[in-house]
Amino acid sequence: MGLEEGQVLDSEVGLEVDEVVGSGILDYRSEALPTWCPGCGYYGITMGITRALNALAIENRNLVVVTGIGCAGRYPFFVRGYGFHCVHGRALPVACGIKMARPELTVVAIGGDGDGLAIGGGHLPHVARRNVDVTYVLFDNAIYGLTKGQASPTTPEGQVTATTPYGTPDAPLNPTLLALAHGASFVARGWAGDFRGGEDLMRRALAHKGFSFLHFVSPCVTFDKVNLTWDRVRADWHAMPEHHDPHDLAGAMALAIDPVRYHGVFREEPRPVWGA
Amino acid sequence: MGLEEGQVLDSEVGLEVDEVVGSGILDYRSEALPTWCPGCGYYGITMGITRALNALAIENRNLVVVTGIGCAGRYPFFVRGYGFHCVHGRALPVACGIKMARPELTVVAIGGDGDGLAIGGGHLPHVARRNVDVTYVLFDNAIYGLTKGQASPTTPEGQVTATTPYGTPDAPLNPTLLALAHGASFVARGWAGDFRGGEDLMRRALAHKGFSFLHFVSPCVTFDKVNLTWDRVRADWHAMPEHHDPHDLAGAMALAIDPVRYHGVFREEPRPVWGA
Amino acid sequence: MRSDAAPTGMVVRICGAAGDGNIAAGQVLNRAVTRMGFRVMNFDSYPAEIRGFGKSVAHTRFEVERVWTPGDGCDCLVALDDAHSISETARLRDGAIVIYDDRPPDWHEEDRSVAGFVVPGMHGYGVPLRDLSTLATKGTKARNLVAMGALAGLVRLPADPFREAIRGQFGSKSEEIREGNVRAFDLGWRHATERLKKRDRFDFGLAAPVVERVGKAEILSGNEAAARGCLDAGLLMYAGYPITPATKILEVLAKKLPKAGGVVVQTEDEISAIAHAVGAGWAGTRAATATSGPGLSLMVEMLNLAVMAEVPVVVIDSQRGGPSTGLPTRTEQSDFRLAAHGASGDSPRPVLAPADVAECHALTFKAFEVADAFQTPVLVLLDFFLSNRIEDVSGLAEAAARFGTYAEKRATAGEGGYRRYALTDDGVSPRAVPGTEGLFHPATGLEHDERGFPSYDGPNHVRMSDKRHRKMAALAARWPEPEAVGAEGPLDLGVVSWGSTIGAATEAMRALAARGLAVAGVFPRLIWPVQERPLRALSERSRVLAVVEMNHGGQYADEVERVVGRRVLRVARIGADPIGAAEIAEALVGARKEPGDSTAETAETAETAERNGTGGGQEHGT
Amino acid sequence: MRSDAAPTGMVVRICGAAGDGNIAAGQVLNRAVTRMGFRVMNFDSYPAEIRGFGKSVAHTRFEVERVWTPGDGCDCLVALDDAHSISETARLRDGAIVIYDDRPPDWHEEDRSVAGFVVPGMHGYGVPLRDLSTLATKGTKARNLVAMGALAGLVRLPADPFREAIRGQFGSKSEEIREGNVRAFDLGWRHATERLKKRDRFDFGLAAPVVERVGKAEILSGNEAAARGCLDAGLLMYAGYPITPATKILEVLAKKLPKAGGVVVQTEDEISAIAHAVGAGWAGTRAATATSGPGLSLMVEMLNLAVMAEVPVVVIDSQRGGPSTGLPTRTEQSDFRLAAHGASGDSPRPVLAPADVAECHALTFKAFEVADAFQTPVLVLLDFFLSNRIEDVSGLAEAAARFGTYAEKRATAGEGGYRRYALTDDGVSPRAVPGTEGLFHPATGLEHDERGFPSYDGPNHVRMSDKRHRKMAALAARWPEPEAVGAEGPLDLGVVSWGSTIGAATEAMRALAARGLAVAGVFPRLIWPVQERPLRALSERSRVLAVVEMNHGGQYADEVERVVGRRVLRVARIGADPIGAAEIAEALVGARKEPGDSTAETAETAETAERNGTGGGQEHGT
Ligand SMILES: Cc1ncc(C[n+]2csc(CCOP(=O)(O)OP(=O)(O)O)c2C)c(N)n1
Ligand SMILES: Cc1ncc(C[n+]2csc(CCOP(=O)(O)OP(=O)(O)O)c2C)c(N)n1
Ligand code: SF4
Ligand code: SF4
Ligand SMILES: [Mg+2]
Ligand SMILES: [Mg+2]
Repeated sequence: MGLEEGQVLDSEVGLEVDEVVGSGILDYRSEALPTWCPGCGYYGITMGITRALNALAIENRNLVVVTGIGCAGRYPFFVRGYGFHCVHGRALPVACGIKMARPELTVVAIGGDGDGLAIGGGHLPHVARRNVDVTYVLFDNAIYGLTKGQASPTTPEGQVTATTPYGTPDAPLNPTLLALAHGASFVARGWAGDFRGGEDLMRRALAHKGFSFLHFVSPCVTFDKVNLTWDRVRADWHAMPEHHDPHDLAGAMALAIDPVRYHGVFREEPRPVWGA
Repeated sequence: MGLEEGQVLDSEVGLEVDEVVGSGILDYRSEALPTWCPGCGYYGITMGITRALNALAIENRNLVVVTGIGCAGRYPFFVRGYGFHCVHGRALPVACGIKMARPELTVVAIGGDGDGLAIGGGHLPHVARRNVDVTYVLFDNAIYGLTKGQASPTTPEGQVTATTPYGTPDAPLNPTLLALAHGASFVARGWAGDFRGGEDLMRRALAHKGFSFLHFVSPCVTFDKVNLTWDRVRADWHAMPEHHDPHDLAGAMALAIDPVRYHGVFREEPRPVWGA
Repeated sequence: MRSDAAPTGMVVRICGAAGDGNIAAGQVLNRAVTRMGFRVMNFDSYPAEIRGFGKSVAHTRFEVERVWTPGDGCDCLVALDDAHSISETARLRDGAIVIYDDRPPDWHEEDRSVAGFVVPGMHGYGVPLRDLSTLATKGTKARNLVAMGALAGLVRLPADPFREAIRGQFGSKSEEIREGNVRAFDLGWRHATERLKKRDRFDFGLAAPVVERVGKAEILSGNEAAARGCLDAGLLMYAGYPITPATKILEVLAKKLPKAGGVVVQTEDEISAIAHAVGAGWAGTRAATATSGPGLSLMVEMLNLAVMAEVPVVVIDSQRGGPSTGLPTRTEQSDFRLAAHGASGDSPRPVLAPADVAECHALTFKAFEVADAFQTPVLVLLDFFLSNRIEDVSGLAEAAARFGTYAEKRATAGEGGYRRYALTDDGVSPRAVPGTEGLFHPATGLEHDERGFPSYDGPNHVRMSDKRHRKMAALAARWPEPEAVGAEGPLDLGVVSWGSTIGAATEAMRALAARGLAVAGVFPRLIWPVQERPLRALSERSRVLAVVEMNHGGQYADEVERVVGRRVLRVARIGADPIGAAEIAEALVGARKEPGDSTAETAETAETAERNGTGGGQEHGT
Repeated sequence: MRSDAAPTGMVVRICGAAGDGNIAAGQVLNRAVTRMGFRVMNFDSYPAEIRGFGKSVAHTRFEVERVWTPGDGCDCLVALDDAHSISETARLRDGAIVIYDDRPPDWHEEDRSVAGFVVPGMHGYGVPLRDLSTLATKGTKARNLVAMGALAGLVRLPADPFREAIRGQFGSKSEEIREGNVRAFDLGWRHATERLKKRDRFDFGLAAPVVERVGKAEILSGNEAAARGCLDAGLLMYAGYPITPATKILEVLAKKLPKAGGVVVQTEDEISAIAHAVGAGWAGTRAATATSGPGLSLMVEMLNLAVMAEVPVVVIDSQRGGPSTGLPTRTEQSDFRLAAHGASGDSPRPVLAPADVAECHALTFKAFEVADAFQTPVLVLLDFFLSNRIEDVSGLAEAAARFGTYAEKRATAGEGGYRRYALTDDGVSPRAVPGTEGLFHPATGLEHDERGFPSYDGPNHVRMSDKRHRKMAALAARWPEPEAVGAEGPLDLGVVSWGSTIGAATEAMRALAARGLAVAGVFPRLIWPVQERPLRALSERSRVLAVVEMNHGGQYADEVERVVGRRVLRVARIGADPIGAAEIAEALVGARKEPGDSTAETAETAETAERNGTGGGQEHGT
């Protein structure tokens, strides 16, 4: 199913000023302005996340955002709350340490596709199987943004990048499928253009007890002119089939490998939560 | 389907002496005797591997076995050929470096469940998606053997181990499913008791062009008295349903999460091989 | 040779193969002599392979006075397995005792019993170990306790503490087994007292020594003591990954920490372990991890983040033989450089090194204080020897109560403008943790301004780098300076050592002092940053300055040389066993007697030998 | 001030915001002056954030003689953006030129044009950059080339090399763009020669200098030169993970290595990168990886495996500001400790540090030779400054042809009994690689016997450890000792420096020599192990011995102090920009003039300042 008219928003700039100011979402903004490129999909994801925090009235003092390194990794500087900008790939284990030590905190970990799936890829399976109650948001732009346009684990085969002048030789990973295979108890997919949908997924992820994995697809307007362009991302995405049962793992995995890229909740399955 | 009479063999000691001496498999043995505990499942896996090497007449000078650390990691000392006993968790990337540099070599990487799925777990997805032409054999005894009995990524929830005196709190990973989700082009499961089956799987894995992943389940008789005992492992295992099509990824994943633990080839799919 | 002195203690080695029960027998001995009031040090050696073929030795030294080392040589060999015990006879001192089964196993090649190796000057006692065991328990398994009985009877140690020790040791077993073992002990005891003709000089007269102690005596390994230090310090989050010789710390805490309200997680690797600990430390709880060299190597990047983001966290490194996977079950002190210098950029962080089991407790505890007070990762260096050796310790609780002298600077409230990394005199800034209203801020591994936001400005980088170094200077100023022990005034020999080698160096110094040399030593426990004054002071009054440690060529000696501005004598050796007091004494006295008598020359010689790769120290090439 | 000498070169800074084309203009300038025969050094600064807001500066220095640094100060500021350029005027030297748009952008706050900051002693030239650009190309984008034309016309550099350079630079663009750009240059040139009234002293008289060169001159960055060094050395396998400032090496090799028959893999992280390289190196091909501090931290364990298993592999570390993520786009030399000492166990391995772009090529090449000859990992330390600065270099191919002096010990055949780790005089054992018949053996990170099988035996461990250290001693003996440059005989000042700072130290030394001081320097390229003799020799004839480097307090100075046995003057500072020659000269001369005139005291002062965290070096606190 296609997107409704008006549902698509490249960045929060598209919101009515009244809506922004009146909503309270500015309470989740730090004094620093985001340093992302104009047109970057991360603004849209941020809007969804921020609205969800606001909607759930998460107290700023109990909000912790943990990241690795990358454009996505800059997130902690833009949020009003506590932030930990760690080293490349280690957002998840640091976030888990925080949550284990201080269960009353709301811990959100954020990472790029390189940060989370390449250098940090070894942690995801274990956080998922432990079912630690943190929310992980993967900002997947299928490229290394901060280091200026090298291939990432989700760059499609054949794409020319700064490090793959003859085309990327490797098949891309499927982040949604990975999270399912690792046993994550909540797995969803969204995209940067739909901040209302993003808000909804983020609300459900935050409300979920245990590990939640959110895969957001997002254009890098600066270093990817061919793959995840706004037009292509918009055209590629489809709503989750109504009949999908989020307790059905095999079904979720089958949907995850479907060439049609669905968005919505793939899995939501109660499981014992670590430490609870 | 159960096992046939006489098909089960706890270790090579059970083979007729004539069969061993006459077969040529001793040509793949180094001067050092394996230092595994009597009754360890690794003897059975080794027999399968050795027979496959012999059957395919791999030249010793072109045989390279690469491991990380662990009881399984000791393998290079027992093989006649070139061996590299690396550091914990890094068998795969070292093996890939060797293969990329010297494509004419037959490169087999071996690791325990801790070595391959815990500390080394970050490498598997990328080797699989790159489809580097190495064979990886996971010796899965669901325990840390060499360090004397701590929980591993495949230890079942609730099992008491040296580091989990109140029962392992984490859900285990499913190695076969992981390899499938990572996109490995050959995925199979076997077990230590069936060295003829192991030989067959290993032959197919070695013959496969691209990355092959072999998951062997194996009792640790010294540090696991409750989970993967010989009796339980034998009882638990079933032959792959005849109708399974190894090109059907969704079907393979559904089989991999089936409570009935099948053994055989889950996936065998031609894909472009790295560097070829 | 100590033949003319009444015994004040002895070194006992119980040798066997896996399943012979020698390690259990050693534990019974430890418990029993501790109950009597002796001071104890026990350091067993296990076979290297999992399947436990090969020799293992339970080694216990007990003395009336505080024991610093497992002792050179051996006063009593208990042979539970003849084949393995034969090579052990080489260690026996003049006048030593050998206890062996009087019916050697008939499968013995060439019928070689250890009895054949009892040469004049030693005293061999054949005891029917198997027979008496069978009599007591209907099996041969209890021959280890028969042997303990024989030993106790022979050297006239009181039997009751042994009986209690056996009941304690086998407390979880059935009464039948427990009492069977006591019976085995008793049969051995009676055999020794009634049948053996005593020829040796070890007679403790059945009397227990009286020793002043603070608090209850306990038998602990270094790893257990370190774990206890964590618990006493209020650890709330421990993340670990198994690795020899540190695994035990994880195993002990996995059992005990949940009961104390904390959490333990076994992570997927060491990077994740320290990341969990850094997260928890940043969140305001006391957090730790422990590992060995290969694991510490993997932690380098995260440790560095903790330095930059100023996160308190404790990292215990139990060193083993290196480099790389090295010798996992052999001791060495070769991770100093990695601990002190293993970081990209200029990244100062403290390193502590305990000298004995009690200090494993105390310095681990102090590490948490230092981490919190200076907002820094703190490394604690144990080693295989320290982790695994067992000592009687007492007064741990009392010691713990005395700690807490370093105050934390916590920011408790505030309205905007909070500067998490405010520049202060000592470099320590008031710290707020998540959950605090109004003190929101980011932490980062990027260079940052006082508020925590990234800054690539040059002068800011200098100010922040200075701040981080100032914290270390403040620590070095506040940590008590190590006092020189030994002679006053001008010295023939100054000795510097650190960590588990301090014990052997101390005993060596005493031996040299007894031989008339003017010797003193400085033994820092804060090994990085270096407190320079005491080292310089020692150097100034020492004709020869020696640095004793267990690595190739002297890692700490490099620092000492730089600080004192002269060449030092490097008594540095690697190998399988901990360096012994006699070995050190010999190296030191050798240096002192060096012809030419010039400090510089002496040192140069040692130095050159080292550079040529003939092995550290002088006579320690092998 | 150099007002009375005819110009031999100049320092030009072209300042603008993203999109102003200043970096491209700088590249045209580099190419043009190189064609004329000048020696060139270019070091641009970019904005820190991806989205490229903020100032960027193209910095080019050209001189008739070899250029060692980007130069202190600035002779010509080309302002493409007034707002960003204003702060740049602070750098201008007496007599400098400022070229700016004579129609300041009307949106300017308070109408502040850079023209208002051209103070007496400087020469401002307003040029209608926008207008002439529009005339030439129908757009304002070519005003960067108008400015180049104005500059060339003004200082009378020949126009043809510029035109060629423009055509080369825009070779891939349409002819319309290319020729439009040439037109823009020409209009600028004509404006300067016909309309401007020349007041400054820079007049090159349209003549090109004649410089003797070996081979063809090329314009290369340090990273490009290092990549070329890899290719020339016969690299066959490169594994890398992107990280600033090393990414370019991966990007260049990704393009070029496949064409040379090798393979490049971008791995999932740095551990995997070095693991791939170690695998390939072990398999007998030349293999490498490159990274920066955070990545090198992750490589520590694998590097150590390569030491233990004796695997040749080359690791390039381009240092950046630290610790931790630090300052990714700022230069620093603070990974020395990690490179030399970052290993568990005793783990010696060589570290090389090139001084300039040509040496990035040469030493990377040599690193492969050393790795193969001594069967060891070899580290090559670049830094942000060296990686990104651009120099004209020539004779690379000729230089490469001269290498190959270290022979490999390959085992070529054998029947059983092959000892991969045979003990030899120089520690190097004949090596067999997979594929060789009959020389089967295991490699391992465990300590091992001569055949490669694990051994936990003490004496074997000593022998093998000695062997590994012996290899380093053999290397130190065979690597040419650095010769002292500068004055002979007794010195007022001895200078030691390494890596990218050697250039500035050299210029500083020359300046001091010109002022009558007796100065000489020793600049090792093999920085670990330390070749001690030349350092001692320099120290012995120096009243003050200084160590110059870019880190906090002196990492290499620690080693030098230990070796020479005295305190040294630490000229060590961190910050955003590379340390300059004038800054160094000032610090050195300050030290020399120190009252009291006692070496020890002088050094002590610097030392104490550093310890107190007031910043390394003397006047370099900020
Ligand atoms: C250990 C380490 N390796 C490499 C880097 C360099 N680095 C910084 S961000 C990054 C990748 C960024 O890509 P991604 O994670 O996809 O985030 P994005 O910028 O696209 O949001 C890399 C390789 C680093 N900082 N640390
Ligand atoms: C970096 C590092 N961390 C930890 C260890 C200790 N270690 C050795 S083997 C091992 C795990 C062994 O378990 P597994 O991989 O399942 O192999 P198994 O012994 O069961 O065959 C561990 C944790 C190590 N050698 N290196
Ligand atoms: S580089 Fe790409 S991902 Fe990074 S801020 Fe710019 S558009 Fe976004
Ligand atoms: S400990 Fe377990 S896995 Fe290791 S050799 Fe013994 S039985 Fe096998
Ligand atoms: Mg990305
Ligand atoms: Mg295992």
